[in-house]
Amino acid sequence: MSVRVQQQDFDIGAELAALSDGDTGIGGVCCFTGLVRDLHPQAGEAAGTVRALTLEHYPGMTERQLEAIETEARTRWPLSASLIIHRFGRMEPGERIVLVACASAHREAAFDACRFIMDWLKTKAPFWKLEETDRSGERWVAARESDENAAGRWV
Amino acid sequence: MSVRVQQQDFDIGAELAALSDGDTGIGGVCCFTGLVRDLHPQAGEAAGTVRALTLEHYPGMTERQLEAIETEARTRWPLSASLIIHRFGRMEPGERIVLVACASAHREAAFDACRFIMDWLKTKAPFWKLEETDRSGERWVAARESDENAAGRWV
Amino acid sequence: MLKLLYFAWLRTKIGMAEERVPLPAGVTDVAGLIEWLRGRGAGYADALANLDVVKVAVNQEYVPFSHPVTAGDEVALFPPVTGG
Amino acid sequence: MLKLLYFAWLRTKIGMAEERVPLPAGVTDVAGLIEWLRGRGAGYADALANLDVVKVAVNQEYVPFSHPVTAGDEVALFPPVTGG
Repeated sequence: MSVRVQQQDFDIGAELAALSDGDTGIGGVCCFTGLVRDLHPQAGEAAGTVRALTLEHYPGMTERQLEAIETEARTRWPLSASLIIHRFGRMEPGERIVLVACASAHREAAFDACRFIMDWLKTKAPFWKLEETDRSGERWVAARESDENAAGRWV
Repeated sequence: MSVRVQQQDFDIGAELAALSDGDTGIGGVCCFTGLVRDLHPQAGEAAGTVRALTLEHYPGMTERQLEAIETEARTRWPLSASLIIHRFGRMEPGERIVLVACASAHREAAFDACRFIMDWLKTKAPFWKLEETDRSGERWVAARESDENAAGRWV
Repeated sequence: MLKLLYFAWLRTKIGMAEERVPLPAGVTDVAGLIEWLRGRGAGYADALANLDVVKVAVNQEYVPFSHPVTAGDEVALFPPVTGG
Repeated sequence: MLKLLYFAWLRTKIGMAEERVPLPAGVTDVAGLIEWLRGRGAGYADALANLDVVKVAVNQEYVPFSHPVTAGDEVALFPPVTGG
């Protein structure tokens, strides 16, 4: 069980190996990686118009919220191991922003817990995205109703 | 879009990097890795009793089935890229058996498609597991009703 | 000729992975082929005793027992799959 | 004293990330604090004009506008989150 909030990139292969190494009761690992996209469909920007994102966060509260989300996931599903890494700072399209990985004896639990963590993280973890776009300059990304709906599914 | 059936292990980090590199329209990648467990709960074996698995498959039909499953997933969800790697041969607890990865602009599509492929693969791809256990010697693993139910959810 | 393939415990019970046989007289579908195979020996009869746990592919596609079998076909018999 | 934190566009509209202020007279909850902040200048009033898009954390936990505010609290105001 581990939460990391960091500026630097991460190595998915190494993280997943560390997550499951030595625990031969694990049957499956579900892992989600979020990447910086070069477009922001909600705002009507065409592909290629987002030059970079800057992720701002609330040091202290971010870690507490991510730990609470991970704890909730481990209450709901029988996980052998879990990991949340979320980056902050400036990133360009194609860069990794977030990694969530859940290991369990059962694939259903691994899939459900990973998706639950991503859904809750999207609506509860105090991060904010500032986009640099060709057309509009800098713009704070607005929260999406679809993320609220996805998070509400787990209540 | 890619399907590989192979004896050798795979490098998750390298595979995921190759999947998304150069496509900055990808917002998320969902990836599932199946590992050899050292126990088989259905058969009442205690932890540590499975020494190894041997995966037998039907060369030719396996690739056709995996390609058909991947094609079906890409019909149902807007995927930017997808990958299925399934190993055959003898593997010990902790070794990787299968990798499914789906990349999309949207995390919902990536999660759904990855889970769909795993569920269908479990019931349609012609692989069979032979377990070596401490208590019972060699035994062919029986199909699980829960896998049939999981696959049926997507009809 | 038919190309017959057996996998997993059907293979071990029958005692071989693959054989080639002429299309048996009177056999027109998978059900008929299985009935004919059951008469070839105890291993076949044992392997094909419970068709609830036997799946069939003709030319590498899943088919029901009512599917036709014709000369040149590749017919595979195997248990429900357990990969992943 | 109160420690006040502003994030994202609340920070840019208010023009600072953090400030320390004495607990204002008569302020007992978040709603009262926001009302008081609105009177401190155009940047504050603009940032806090639409409370539908303002979230509050007191001592790093999400709270409703009715939550009490007492001396020593860390109060953060920010827009709905957009990480992940």
